[in-house]
Amino acid sequence: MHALANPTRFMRLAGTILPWTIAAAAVCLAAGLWQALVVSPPDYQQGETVRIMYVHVPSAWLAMFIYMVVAAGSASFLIWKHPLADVAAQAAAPIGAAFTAMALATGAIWGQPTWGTWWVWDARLTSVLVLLFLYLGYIALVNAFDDPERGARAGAVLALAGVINIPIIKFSVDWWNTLHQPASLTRLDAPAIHSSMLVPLLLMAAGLFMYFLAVLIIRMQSAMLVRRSRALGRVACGTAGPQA
Amino acid sequence: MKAKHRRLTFVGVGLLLLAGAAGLVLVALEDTVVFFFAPSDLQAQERAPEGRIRIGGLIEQGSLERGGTPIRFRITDLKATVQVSYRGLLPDLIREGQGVVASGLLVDGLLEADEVLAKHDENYMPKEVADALRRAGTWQGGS
Amino acid sequence: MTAGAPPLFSGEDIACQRGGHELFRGVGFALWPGDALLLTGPNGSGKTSLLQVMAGLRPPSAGRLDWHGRDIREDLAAHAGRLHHVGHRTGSRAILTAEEDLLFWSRVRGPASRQRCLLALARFDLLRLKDLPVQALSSGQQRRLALARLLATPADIWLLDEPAVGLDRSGLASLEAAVARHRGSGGIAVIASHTPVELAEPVRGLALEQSGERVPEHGS
Amino acid sequence: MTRFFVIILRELRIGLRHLSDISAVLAFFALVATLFAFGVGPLALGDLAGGVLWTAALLAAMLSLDRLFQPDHDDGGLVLLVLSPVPLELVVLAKVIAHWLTAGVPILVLAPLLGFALQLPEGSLSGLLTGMALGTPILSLLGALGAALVLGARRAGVLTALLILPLVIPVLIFGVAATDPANGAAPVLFLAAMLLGALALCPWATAAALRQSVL
Repeated sequence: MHALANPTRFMRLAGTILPWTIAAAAVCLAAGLWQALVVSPPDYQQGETVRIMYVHVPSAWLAMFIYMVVAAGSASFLIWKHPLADVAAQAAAPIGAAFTAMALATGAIWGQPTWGTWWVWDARLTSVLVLLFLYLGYIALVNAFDDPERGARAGAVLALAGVINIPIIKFSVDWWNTLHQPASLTRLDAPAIHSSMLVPLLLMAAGLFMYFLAVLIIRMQSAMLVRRSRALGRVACGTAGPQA
Repeated sequence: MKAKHRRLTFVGVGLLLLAGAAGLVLVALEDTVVFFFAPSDLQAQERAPEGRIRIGGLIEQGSLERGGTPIRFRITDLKATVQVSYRGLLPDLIREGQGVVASGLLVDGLLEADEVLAKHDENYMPKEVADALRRAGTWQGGS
Repeated sequence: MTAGAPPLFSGEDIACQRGGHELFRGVGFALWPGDALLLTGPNGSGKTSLLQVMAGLRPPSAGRLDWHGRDIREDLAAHAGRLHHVGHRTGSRAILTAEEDLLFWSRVRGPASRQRCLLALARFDLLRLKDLPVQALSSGQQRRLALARLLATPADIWLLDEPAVGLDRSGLASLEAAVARHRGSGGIAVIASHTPVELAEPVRGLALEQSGERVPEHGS
Repeated sequence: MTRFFVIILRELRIGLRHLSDISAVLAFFALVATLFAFGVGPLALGDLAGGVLWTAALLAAMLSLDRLFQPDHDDGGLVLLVLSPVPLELVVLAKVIAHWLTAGVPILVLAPLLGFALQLPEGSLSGLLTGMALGTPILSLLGALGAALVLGARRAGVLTALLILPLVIPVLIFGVAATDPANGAAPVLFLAAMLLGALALCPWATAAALRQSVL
């Protein structure tokens, strides 16, 4: 079985790297915010309002990345019965939902001064909103069953079915002439973003990613403890017969 | 083997359907620009679409009259232009040469816009760098 | 039962996990045409789960099951085609009449004919009730309708989970006769039943112990 | 293939015996549409009518989703369907077709009548019908996935709506766009593309959800 599959080994490993992720998150976020809000210059077109980008873009990236984590966890739980996979997926989903909400909120705040509107029904914004509903649907579905394993399986199928939405978000800006501008970083030619702005963006992305890792580990640890106490409860109430 | 045979047919049918779906999407994209029309699209269509429409393009240099109300400007895609009149306050990003999407009622060639949105391109750079590039003539982005 | 021939339906070292804890481990069986296997064990020992594993509904957490020496999970649909599974619930739809329900399930499963369905209903003394909607039948009569399905279309393996629940004397007799005829024609029957069901010898037994609850060991 | 039609026939036979289910869907559709008319005032509806009709049709279709798999789950028939020689994906497709015939088509028939009641602009009737002819099967397909996922869950009805309505937003957007002739053929093409996509993905995902619910 895969090394990480053994819950004990995972708990020990998680315990050791947790403090490092928390430290890395703190450092990156501090440096990132300092760069983003103070050091980096205003944009040639948008002036100061561009600073919202340093939160909006990383949270949008993470919103999509975390959904892939949930989908990957769901696939390995359904197909390979990996014991930790559903724990990881269920631990990651609420964090992903939070980042999606943040991406939508900062997007709207950024949109008002620059586009002239809080919200407009176009392909990119709609598909990100659908992503938020997918997260909320997943969380609701997983908790809607009395038997946690049953909920985990149902949620896993939903998460996999929802994966189709991720490419739609990614390419929505290219397929439709949407109001949302095309990708700045992943352009084929040189990235259209100046290094003085790229550095804070990447720092913020790293910081938020580390934050996600730290919170994910904490949530997984507590989920494992709950699962263990439930198992102990079963033993305590005498369902355990002679140890075969 | 029966099971493999059946699984292959399912995957095959699935892929066929998805290919059909992708094909339809591509055809639909050619047909009309879902979010907005470019000025040259309007010229191309025999009958000018009546009722609410959205037009997107750049604000033609020198066509922006910000003084009175309504604010008047022309949207161009360097091939054709549309005269727009707009009652309301423009977002602070709007300048000549700036990408914009205006939606409203098209009345014999004049767009009575009730909503003007700035279309921001994907370039981010400090002001000095933009000016330097423009002086070097390698790039004619918005002002 | 020819001792030399390989078993028709067999399983070794089968384990089953439900809700994170293990129900049973190391379970094995070997059955030849005409055999009957009686599953015994206290409530919660995993009899129903073992039957689901045998039907291919539930993947075992360890071990394998073979039909003619080939793993049943290679082609679950084909495996499902060669068995009948009668569970706790009857599977009949309340609004349909007994005949309509039986006809439906036999048409979905295999080569079916109205004649064979009527014969199956007669075997379980349901012929006079065939035009009654299922909701009008008593639970015992609905249980017989579910059992009638065994006769309506042919199958090599019968997996019966508490088939005798709610049956009266004559219902039990019809069930026992049906199982005897099925075994006589080379079929295999696996029965989990607390109420005693009279089976002609030889009868193989498989006892599942109290579900051994081993808490997955954790470092602190 | 006959087994495929045997399943559809059973579902239709059950559907016709529960006529009250179909009339409930239609009554709800008409009710929601007229509520909008009273709320917004019939004269002001004008080009809102397309949106109102589509939203009401969507909600009405949601109502009838629980009879797709819930009865089979309760009476144990689902296990027999999973164990039947008919591939589960085809069983799902058969049930979706039966649901579309007993819920989608009645909505399709009632929509133009309600359209007149809501003063739907003359030109948009054909767009409404083609849009709904493509949209209602998508609702049945996505609805089947939602219904299968919530089998055995608490508050299954609310949960199905929570899962499915977000996925149906694009159908609503293009469906309403199809009622406005100014948008040309693009919306109908998008709806057709979504139908093909749903046909490719939903039966597979629904079958996976059903297999999980039987364990």
